[in-house]
Amino acid sequence: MGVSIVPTLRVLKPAAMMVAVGFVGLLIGYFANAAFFPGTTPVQPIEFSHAVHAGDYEIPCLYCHTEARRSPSAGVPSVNKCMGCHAIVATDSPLIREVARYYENNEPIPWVKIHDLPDFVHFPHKRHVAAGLECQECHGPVETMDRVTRMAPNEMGQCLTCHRDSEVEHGIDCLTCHK
Amino acid sequence: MARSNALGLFGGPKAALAAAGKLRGEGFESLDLISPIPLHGVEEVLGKKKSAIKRFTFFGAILGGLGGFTLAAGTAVLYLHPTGGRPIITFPPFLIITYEMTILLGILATVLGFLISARLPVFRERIYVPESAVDKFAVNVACDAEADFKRATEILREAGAEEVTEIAPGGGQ
Amino acid sequence: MPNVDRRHFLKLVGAGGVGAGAGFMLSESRKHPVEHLVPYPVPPEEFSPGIATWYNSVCSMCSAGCGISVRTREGRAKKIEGNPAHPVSQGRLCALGQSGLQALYNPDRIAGPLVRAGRRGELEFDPTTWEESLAELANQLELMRTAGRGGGVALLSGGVRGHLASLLELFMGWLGSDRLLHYDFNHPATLYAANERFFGESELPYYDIENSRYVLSFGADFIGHWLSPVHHGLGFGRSRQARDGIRGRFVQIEPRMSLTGAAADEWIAASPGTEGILALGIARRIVDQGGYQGEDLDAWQAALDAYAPESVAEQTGVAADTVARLADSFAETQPGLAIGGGATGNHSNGVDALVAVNALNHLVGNIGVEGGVIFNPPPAFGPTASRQASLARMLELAEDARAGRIELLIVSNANPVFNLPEAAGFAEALAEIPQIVSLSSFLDETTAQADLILPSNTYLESWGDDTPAPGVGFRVGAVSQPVVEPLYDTRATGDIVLELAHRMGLDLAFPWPNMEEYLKYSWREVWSSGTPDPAIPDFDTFWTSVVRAGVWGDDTRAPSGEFAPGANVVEGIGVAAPEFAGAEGEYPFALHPYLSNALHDGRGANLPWMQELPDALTGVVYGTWVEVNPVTAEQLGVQEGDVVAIESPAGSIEAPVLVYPAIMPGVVAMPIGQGHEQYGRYAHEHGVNPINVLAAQTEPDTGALAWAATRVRLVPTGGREDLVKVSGEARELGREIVQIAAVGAGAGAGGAANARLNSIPITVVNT
Amino acid sequence: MRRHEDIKFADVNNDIVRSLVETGPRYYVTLAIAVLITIACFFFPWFYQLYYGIGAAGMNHPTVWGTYLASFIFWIGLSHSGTLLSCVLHITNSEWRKAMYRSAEAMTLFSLMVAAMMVMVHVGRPWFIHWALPYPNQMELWPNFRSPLMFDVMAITTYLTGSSIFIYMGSIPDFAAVRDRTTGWRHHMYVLLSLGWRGTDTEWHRLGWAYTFLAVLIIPLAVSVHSIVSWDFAMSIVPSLHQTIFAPYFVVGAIYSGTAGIVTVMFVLRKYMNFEHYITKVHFDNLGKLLLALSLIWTYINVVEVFTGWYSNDSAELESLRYKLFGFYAPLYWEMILFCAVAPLLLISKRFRTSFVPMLILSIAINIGMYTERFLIVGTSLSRQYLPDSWGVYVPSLVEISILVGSIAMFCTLFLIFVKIFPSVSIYEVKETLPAPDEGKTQWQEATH
Amino acid sequence: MSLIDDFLARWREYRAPGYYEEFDYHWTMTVDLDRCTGCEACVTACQAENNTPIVGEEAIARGRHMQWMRIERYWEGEYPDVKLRAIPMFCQHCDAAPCETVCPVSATYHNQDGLNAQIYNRCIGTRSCAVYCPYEVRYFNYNNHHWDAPLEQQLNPDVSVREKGVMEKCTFCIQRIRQAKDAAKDDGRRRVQDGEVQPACVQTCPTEALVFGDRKDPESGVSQMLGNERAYTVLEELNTDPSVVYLKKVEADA
Repeated sequence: MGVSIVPTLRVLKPAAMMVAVGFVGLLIGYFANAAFFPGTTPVQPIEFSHAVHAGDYEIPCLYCHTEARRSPSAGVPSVNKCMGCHAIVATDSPLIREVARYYENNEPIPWVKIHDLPDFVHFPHKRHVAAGLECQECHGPVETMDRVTRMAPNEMGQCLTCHRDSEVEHGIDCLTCHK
Repeated sequence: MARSNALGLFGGPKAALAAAGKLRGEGFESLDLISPIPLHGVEEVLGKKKSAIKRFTFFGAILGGLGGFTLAAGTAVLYLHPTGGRPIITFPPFLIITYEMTILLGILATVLGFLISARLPVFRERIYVPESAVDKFAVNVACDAEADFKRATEILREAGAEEVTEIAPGGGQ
Repeated sequence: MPNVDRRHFLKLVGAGGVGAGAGFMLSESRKHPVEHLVPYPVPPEEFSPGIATWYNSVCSMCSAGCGISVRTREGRAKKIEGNPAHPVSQGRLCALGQSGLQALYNPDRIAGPLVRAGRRGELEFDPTTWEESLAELANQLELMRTAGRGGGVALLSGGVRGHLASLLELFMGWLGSDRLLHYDFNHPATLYAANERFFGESELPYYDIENSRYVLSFGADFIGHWLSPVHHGLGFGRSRQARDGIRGRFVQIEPRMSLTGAAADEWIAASPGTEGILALGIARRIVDQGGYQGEDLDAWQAALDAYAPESVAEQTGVAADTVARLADSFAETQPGLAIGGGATGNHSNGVDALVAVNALNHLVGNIGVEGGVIFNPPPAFGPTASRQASLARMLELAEDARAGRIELLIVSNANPVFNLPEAAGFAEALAEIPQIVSLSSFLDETTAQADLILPSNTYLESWGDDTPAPGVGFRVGAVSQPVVEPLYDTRATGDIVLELAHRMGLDLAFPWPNMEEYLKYSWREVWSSGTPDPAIPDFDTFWTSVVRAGVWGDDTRAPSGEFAPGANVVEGIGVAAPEFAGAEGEYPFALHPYLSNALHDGRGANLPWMQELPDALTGVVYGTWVEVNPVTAEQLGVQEGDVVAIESPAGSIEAPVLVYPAIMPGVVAMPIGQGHEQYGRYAHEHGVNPINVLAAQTEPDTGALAWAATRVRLVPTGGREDLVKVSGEARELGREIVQIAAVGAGAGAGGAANARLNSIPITVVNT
Repeated sequence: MRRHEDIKFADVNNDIVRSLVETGPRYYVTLAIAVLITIACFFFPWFYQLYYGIGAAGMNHPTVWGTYLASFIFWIGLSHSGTLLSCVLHITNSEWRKAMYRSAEAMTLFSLMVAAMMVMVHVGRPWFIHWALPYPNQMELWPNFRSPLMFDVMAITTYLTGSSIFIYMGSIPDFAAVRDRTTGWRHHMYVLLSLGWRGTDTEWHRLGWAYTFLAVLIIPLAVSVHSIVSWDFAMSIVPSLHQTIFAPYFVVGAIYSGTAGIVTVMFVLRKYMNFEHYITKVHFDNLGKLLLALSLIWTYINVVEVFTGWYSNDSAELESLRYKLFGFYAPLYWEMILFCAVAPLLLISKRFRTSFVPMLILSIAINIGMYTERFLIVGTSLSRQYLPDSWGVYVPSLVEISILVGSIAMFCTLFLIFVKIFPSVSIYEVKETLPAPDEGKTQWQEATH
Repeated sequence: MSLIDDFLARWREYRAPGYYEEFDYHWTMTVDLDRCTGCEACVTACQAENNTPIVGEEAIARGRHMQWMRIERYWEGEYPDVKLRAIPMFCQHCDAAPCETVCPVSATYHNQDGLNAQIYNRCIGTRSCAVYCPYEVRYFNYNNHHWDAPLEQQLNPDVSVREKGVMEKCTFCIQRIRQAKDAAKDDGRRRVQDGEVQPACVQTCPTEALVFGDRKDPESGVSQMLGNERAYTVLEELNTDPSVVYLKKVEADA
């Protein structure tokens, strides 16, 4: 009878292998989901292309998202605003006809939210626009996207890094962002 | 001849210690006593042993203390949260953290020191007699030559060993 | 790997697969749920998501008429604050006013027109449409009108002022009915009568507490709920600490310490109903001491002859030297102010007592002067004749109903079934009326009896206007505008009336399509009554500016100076001993009901904030209790939480005892407001309604309900009901939590700073 | 019954291996009951509380801490005697320790685990409890090391680590002994646990040193743990909690209740694991003496606590004291005095100390009294603070009581599992108390028989 | 190594107990007890502004009221010489707040405006801050609260709705302070002027008993109130150094 623990380790090897393989599988599954199904590129009710509007035609972000300049929330343009141009432009496109249908029925378009902060966060677009931040810094290169994707996690660390680096006054005080 | 071991099994600690003392007197340096209980007086027979454990404990504790204070003070400094009108680096509470971390790392280092100095865990088989975990006291002598082995066996027998076996080096029983 | 056989390999694949699946699900569970961004199809003007919009309006939670500013975000009302430009509230607002939001967003609001399906009072209603119900009702009204039976229509509304009152007046006039009544439990009818008698002016005067140095209040809980609590609060605060070196002194006389009594420098308990006698005792002392030197001194001496200190002391329970001290200090400290109201006015001798209080003001020369009683100009608009219904008038209406003289009753935000004593028999009388139409927003006890419910908007969804009463010493008119879109399928009261008139073919008499247009039309008159202002060239500019500001009027108070009462008034001064329903031997305690600070006369009971607002003096929430003096409690052998039956000649209710340190031993007090049987989830099944044990005792001059004139006895039932309280021990135990300073301390620069910071300049749109 | 001096070395191995390997139906039934009670009384109410919120418990506005925290202190306290006593006795070479220390240490370990569970039950959002640990995170935020609660986190982590290591180190030779006698999965388990221990003189020497170092480190640690727990209270400025005496008060109370706990556990082991000849009257006698001394110290500190409050003549202190002594919970206070100060005076009698059942009853009574003490510390002090308007009364809810019962069952479950894995009486140390095969009586036997 | 250099360079600062002296503002409220009537308009204002839940009768009976602002009432004397003394009690925003030190996760701390901050989403609910607070002004969410539809439409979007297991308390209406600072920045100003920001309770107080402002501005109304000889703080002996200063009630002799 021996004292070495090696024989026992041999006996345990298959089980340990299974645990190890299972754990690796867990990691793969987790990150595969995050990588392939990030849910950061939802399908919108109308296939609005930022690449066309903001990219090709170089319409400034704040032209449609007017409120970002003066309000905490950036706001989504109303159908009314869409029709401001599309009453004349590209009226026969099927997508625009869809928009026109919403307009005629006086219905809002149920856009799916992409950049969603928790309810306990106070993020005033106004201040960030006033500080001269480009929209792309948080939202990514939206002007190149046909369908908008959330590029950054929009988590606390991201805010802190920027607030630290750009020396925002009391930028890392909790009450600056948490309500 | 290759090195081999003589292993004598004794019924009691006195006899085993006596055998060990005699063997040592005869110049056998590589002696192991395997016993079910720690033996008193083994140091008088086999000479004082030194262990590095205390150094592990000491440096572990020091590391823990420094680490504890650094942890507390560093956390306080890296994200300033002034509380209760106290300074950012406050000694009384941080000393508690230091104290606890000192002990924690002291303990962990002691364990590490124990494992290293006692050469545990065992991966390669070593000489062992299961009876020595019950009520037998074994004296294991490493012998370089055949003559030594015989002499050792003799001494063990004389000292009252109930049984003496030869064990090939590195092998089990 | 050589030593991995096939079976083992499969096991490993299985483990990996399970792990991957678990990881996938874990990742999935950490994802945000899908949220939508829903913009307006066509955004309203001035709208910006994330930015608050403020609208000025008028509070309708009580009759004070405070101006309010309502904060809205994304089309929803979020907060009500006082309108800083409004001279009554000056940016401030009471608890009840602020909880108007919960009237708007009350989960128990009636969401659309309903028609009765079961028997009356069974609360079975079927939804109906406005079109159908209005057509039918208009048809019925038109038939009655053309048949000359228009007088059979009665309209009972809550306290209504301004052009809505005018509109109702006009409508009932066209119907040919004079049964237009406003019923408000808290309406100070006896105060109007006393002012009419003493001053010859039936308007409520302005009590200039702010500039007064001595306020002597007889039963008026003017900080709690009496007349215009917010404005009185402002005056109180400023009289206390806003003047350099001057701190107004304030004495409250009442049998049970009210919120106002608690704030007073001195609280004096006088037997219920004898406050007027005490006032005359003080008056006599002032006259005796030569404090009054008018020409009609002889007449006064004669009138006050019966009020010698000893006899006053005996009747009121206030020591003679206290009377003398009060009189001397009141006469000495100028300007001073005597105020009477509350239980003092609602007793069998109410009008006489209030006249006596007015007389005190006259004797020390406090009428028409700053810091005293200042007369108000007539309201800028609205009907002049009062339609306020006294108990006597309501009893008459009940009698008419029983006699079959009323065919149709329209109730609009009034709740007489709850607010009239059971002894008045109003609920039974309702049963005799063939058809009842309710325009109330909530299913209260009266609306529960209705055959047709045409729910009205709350005041935050309606157009209206108001002239505060009491005024502030100068003309003020305020416009209330809808701050949110109507939440449900409801309509404003004015719009309902106009629609009915149109459907009745009265288009010529009612040419306005809706209330807003009617207001605009009416306010042209207001505009032309003012002094022309080059900055406001036309009516539309005027109207826009008034709606924006929420208020219009003058901004100066003109003290009128000299005043002298008629000789016959002086002659008639005198206060009889109070008469109670119930003999003293049989019913040993005088019942002192009082309006709860939060629930008012019960209208606040459906507002959860008000239900959870701890009672200002006891800390109790959600319940009714009966307050007794500690000595009385000991005599009765009851402790807090022991249920007693409160029995009066008119009925009996049960409530737990609360031992209250500041009430006279012979008096028990109960808060009004709870005990609803209907009125939504927050109101019903909490407490009892003490109005139900009141005898239908009236004040003889006005016919007003003398609600302080009922005697009761307390019979312990042996039951227990722990009062729900937010507070623990009510004694300080020497811990100096509330610290006390001597008079004169700290009224220096700090006081002035406070005044500077807080007094918001009254910016009034001038015409 | 065999007498102590009749026991042979081999008997020890046999008896103890039998206690591990041979398991009767009575054990399984007991274990099943304990597990069921744990699930039904601990986990079920806890899950309900997770769903509903802490409102499932009876806490309210002034008294925001309740029985969960009282239980936490209780379990931490119970953990105190095991390892601490074992360490003290080890470095002072007390022979009588050797038969009982293993299970005493196990008691430490498991009551610490249950205490940690009580923390999870106590906090409002246990799903964020990891925020109290310093680990790298994207929020760039670490815990507040100024907080007495963080001291707790650190101290308990250290204590749990320390006492697990201590009990494990002491068991290595025994695992080796058991390893040689078992087969199957048990054998593999003991192979791993024993790390290949052989019992050479070098190994014994290293173990002896390491064990002593650990003992020296753990004694101050154990004292710090319960004084830190007391600081959760004493660092506040709540009247009657803000006291300098609190740290020794808690430490003494902890050792007191822990020692009583050992008596209970010893009784149970002796009775149901057939260790009559290992755990003897001597142990009960010695523990009884210790209990008596501790009870006197505890009583003294308790009285001193009343004195300081009374002499302060501070309204808040006095009221707090009055409420405790004569208020709503006065019966509990006097029950505590009866159980923890008066009843232990019986220990003066040697006959009492050496009677097993009376000792069991007393030890349970002491722990009931000690639980009451913790409950009163939490439940009454917070109800009577500075502002009288905020006074209130706290009454535990059914959920809280159920979780308390469940936590006891959880402790029992853990202990039941322990006795089947760890040799609950130390094989090699018991042998040390026996005469070696070629010796006469040991000193220990000379002294005690 | 710059981290260590930085650390050593700022050592003195890190060791300074008067760290607060360098704060931008020191928001302070004074309560004139001689003006306060106990009418509780402030209580409702606070409840409306800060989404404080409606807890229901049963919860209040169990001592779980949640109003951040409460009026404490103390009776003095016996009938007929009886007086009621009322005192509004809410978070005192102590400079030496006992609650701040005890939070294990820094969910409550002192910010640079002298506010005692409570970060709801960081709170793990140990409730120790409520134990340490001698003013009893911290309220715990014993369960999730519900607003019967459509009452939830009133909720203030600038303030979080707190979930179960979270401690909450008066914030001096941080959302209003934030808004005022925002407005000041829009105007190109660095500081908020006196009177630009008022918490809901101060705004509504009918007797103007409450004054709010920045203590650092010697001209502010609140600074002048602090100079009043009646000024005192509740439980001064505990050295919590509150930012809420009360002015003694004046009691005249009869």
